[in-house]
Amino acid sequence: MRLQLEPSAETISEERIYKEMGLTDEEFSSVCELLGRQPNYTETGLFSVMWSEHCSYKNSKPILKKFPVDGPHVLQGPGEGAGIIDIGDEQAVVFKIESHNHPSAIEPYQGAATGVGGIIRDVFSMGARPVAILNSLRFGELSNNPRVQYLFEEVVAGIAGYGNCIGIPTVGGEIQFDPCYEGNPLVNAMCVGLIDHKDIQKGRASGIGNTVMYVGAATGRDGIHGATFASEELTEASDEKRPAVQVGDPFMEKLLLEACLEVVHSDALVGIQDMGAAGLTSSASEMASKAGTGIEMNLDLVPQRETHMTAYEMMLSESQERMLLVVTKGREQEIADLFAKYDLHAVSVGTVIEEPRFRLIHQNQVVADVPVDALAEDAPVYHKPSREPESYQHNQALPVWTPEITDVKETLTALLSQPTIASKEWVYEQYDYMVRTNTVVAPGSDAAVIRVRGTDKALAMTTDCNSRYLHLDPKVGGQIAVAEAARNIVCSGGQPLGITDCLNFGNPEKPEIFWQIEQAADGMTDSCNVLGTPVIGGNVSLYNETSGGAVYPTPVVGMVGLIEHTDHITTQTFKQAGDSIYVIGE
Amino acid sequence: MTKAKIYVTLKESVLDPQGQAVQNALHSMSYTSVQEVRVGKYMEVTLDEQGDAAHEKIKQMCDKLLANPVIENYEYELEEA
Amino acid sequence: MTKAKIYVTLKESVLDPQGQAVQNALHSMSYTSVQEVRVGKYMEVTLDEQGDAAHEKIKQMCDKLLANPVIENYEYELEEA
Amino acid sequence: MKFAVIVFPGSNCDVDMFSAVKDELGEDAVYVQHTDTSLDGFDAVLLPGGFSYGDYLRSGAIARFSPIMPAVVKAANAGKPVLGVCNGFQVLLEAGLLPGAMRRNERLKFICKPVTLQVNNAETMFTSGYAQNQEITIPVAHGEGNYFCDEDTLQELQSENRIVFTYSDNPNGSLENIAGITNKAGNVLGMMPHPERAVHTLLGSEDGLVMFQSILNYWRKHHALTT
Ligand SMILES: Nc1ncnc2c1ncn2[C@@H]1O[C@H](COP(=O)(O)OP(=O)(O)O)[C@@H](O)[C@H]1O
Repeated sequence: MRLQLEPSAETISEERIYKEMGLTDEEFSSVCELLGRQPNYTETGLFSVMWSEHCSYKNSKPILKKFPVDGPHVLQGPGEGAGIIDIGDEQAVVFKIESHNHPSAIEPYQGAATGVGGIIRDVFSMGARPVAILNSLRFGELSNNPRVQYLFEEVVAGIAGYGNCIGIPTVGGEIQFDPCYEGNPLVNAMCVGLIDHKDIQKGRASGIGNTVMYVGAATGRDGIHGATFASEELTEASDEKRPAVQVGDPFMEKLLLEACLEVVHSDALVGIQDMGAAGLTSSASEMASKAGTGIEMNLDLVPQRETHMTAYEMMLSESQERMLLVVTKGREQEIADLFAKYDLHAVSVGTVIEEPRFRLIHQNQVVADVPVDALAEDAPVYHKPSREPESYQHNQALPVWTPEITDVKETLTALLSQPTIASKEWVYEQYDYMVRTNTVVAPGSDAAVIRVRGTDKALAMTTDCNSRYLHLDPKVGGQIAVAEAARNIVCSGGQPLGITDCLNFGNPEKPEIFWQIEQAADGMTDSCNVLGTPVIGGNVSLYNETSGGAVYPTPVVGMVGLIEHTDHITTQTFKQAGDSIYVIGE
Repeated sequence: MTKAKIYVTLKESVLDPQGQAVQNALHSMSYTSVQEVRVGKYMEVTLDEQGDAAHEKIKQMCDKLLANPVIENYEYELEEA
Repeated sequence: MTKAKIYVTLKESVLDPQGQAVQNALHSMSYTSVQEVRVGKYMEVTLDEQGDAAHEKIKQMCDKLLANPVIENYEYELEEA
Repeated sequence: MKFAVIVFPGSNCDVDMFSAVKDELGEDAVYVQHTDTSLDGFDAVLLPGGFSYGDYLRSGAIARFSPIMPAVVKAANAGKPVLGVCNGFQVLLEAGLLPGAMRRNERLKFICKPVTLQVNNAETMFTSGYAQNQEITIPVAHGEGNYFCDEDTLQELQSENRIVFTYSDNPNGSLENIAGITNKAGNVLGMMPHPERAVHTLLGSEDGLVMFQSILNYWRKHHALTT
């Protein structure tokens, strides 16, 4: 047996080992205060992931507050796995976008694939059937750059590999190439699902004495500290720090998906949540915190892929394709039998307790015992200083440039041959955009359209953001991003319902970057208010910087619209010679 | 001429869904004595160089293209061809 | 316990698109001395049996599942584990 | 007419097959799980597309050992129509119900798009609704559709008129542009393109529906004779 000597609580404090895990001195003292003592190694690990930007939004909370989140049709705003909007007939649409930028920079195929896997779990953990996947991608300049070409090709293959295998159509997206993304590509994946109101699930660990069950892939040492890693700049040293890369298993996820969509119909199920960033730690502590309960888990019972795993490793692992369930006491076998039909093992790993504590047992010892809310609620919130960059006034002062076009044909060809503008057929031909035969408008038009079977309705969906506008003026660019998405929806025949967003920015500790985030959010908020499209969820990806600097501000907007009748669906192409052409707008 | 036989395997801690699926299939075909299956790649590269020069080239190719150092390990053997 | 190392290769007569692609990539990376590349699978199967019994089992598994006789050949080596 | 839609773990065009039969053709369809062992009472067997067992190892390789497969073989031997589409085709190849094997697409990429097929044999129970040499539009969506067989097999397929569909513009490198073949008896058809995705104008083409109608017509005639 491997005797892993973990540093003692004293050593962690004296040698400031918490810093390597991503906690600052102040944060560490708050942890000590909340606990009334110094945390041990496992506990320090729990706090470091839960208080990372990725899990706690400690830097972005003040910004997210700006967004309008309510609307007459909103059934679930930000806070759960994904947001939900009513579409009538007791049905609703569920959607969310998420980034997988850093993992994709390191291992593009698996990074993109697991990004897709993660967002799909977010949607089906709400009880919804995923009906479509979209993405939004940013890379450096394509020409003469083998590394960028490699990243591009592998990211697309990874998205295709996962989505095609699990059998959810990838129906749309966008791709931009610009030097600012060279060292730090952006890979955002969005999933859209459909649900009947009665099936809506909440990730809550309610009911003292109920059982916590674990389903899906066994836990390995992959992705340990992934959430912390995602909350730092990529540097040369990232290579060494980096955790074992997670490999996606779409086949496993397909089984999980079908089984979970069956289990939501069982009244033995109390709560369900996927294990995303910070794995077992975040799913368990968040479920308990939301329910005002506590959780006690016995880690010896956690399915393990590798031998001699420590509590720290199990709690921080980000192995993919895992779900956590809370089940009515006494009905565990029923649930296990249901999963067994899909060749999956559901195992009991813990209990909901009254005391609001997060308590972990490993090899007959209590290895962590901390207040649940301290982990899930009490992360610090920072109001970072913000400063207008000097370049901004300079840009504003520039005279408006009007292009002089001498040869229209030449200019048009030059534009169309820009990778960012050119047809993306090479990309979307690799995606099975038709599986499940609901795709009425395939990639290549404005928004994609998915019909809602059994009704005459359809959903239009799109992802949009032109970061070059945001680079010049983040507020106006933010307005434009939302407006562009809305135009795409409307052009397809849909009424915009709401948005999900992924805020991809540089290091928020730099005042100029924080200013960009604020401005962009203000701009997006303006458009959302005007268009009546609330923000029902999203994701924040900060620290998108390499030695070359920060990426352009890139708040990707994912929008879904409702098409009341399938005969309202419109596509982009000219239909026949002799039809009139109109230009609308300014 | 040299023929290089190259074995590319997933690193220990990296999940191997293929291996897992094959193992399950073997179990359900009642080969229950199977303890573990790992699936990797096998490549044969024939090249003009010989001896040290061949070693050097093959190593470079593995590092640059044939194996993905983030998740894979490789080994190779050379044979005169 | 035995560890079987199994190599599955495409038959000579079967065109290997993957091998071709790797070869082209190597050429464009200026490894022009590469004459041929074939890509196959490498599997490690650990099983309880030993000696002849292990041989027998592994052969069966290859014939039935691990290789497709229409397009593939296989070879294996056994190692005590 | 009663169709069985076989569901393997990882099948994902099962729903599409089912609704092509039920909603568009208007006949009875029932999902049959891979763990079942009987297909008694079914008039036709459909093996849908998808990624059975993740397509790990080789596509279709693991699925062909499912408990349901002996019943599929039995149905095939009894002369019932057995249609394998995409992954279903791969399973039929692995199971030896059809000759040959699939390699990865020539360009090594998954490819999803509508393609033009030529109907080379309009006299099978699956294609009687088409005209000989008719061009039809049906989507493909696969990463391993590059059909291969040896010389002898190819000659046999050709001389027995068993190459039912060929690609007008070969998307995957398949031998002799082969898109679909039957067994000797003509009651087992494997094809890479997805007829079940071309059954409604909303989906862009109805050319696939003709195949399901052909099966139904064959069955009606046959059924009228035997009962
Ligand atoms: N990464 C991608 N994944 C899937 N589809 C994409 C992707 N990028 C672009 N597309 C599709 O290609 C079409 C054109 O995209 P784009 O060039 O961004 O046009 P637009 O500016 O009109 O949105 C759209 O239908 C879009 O959904």
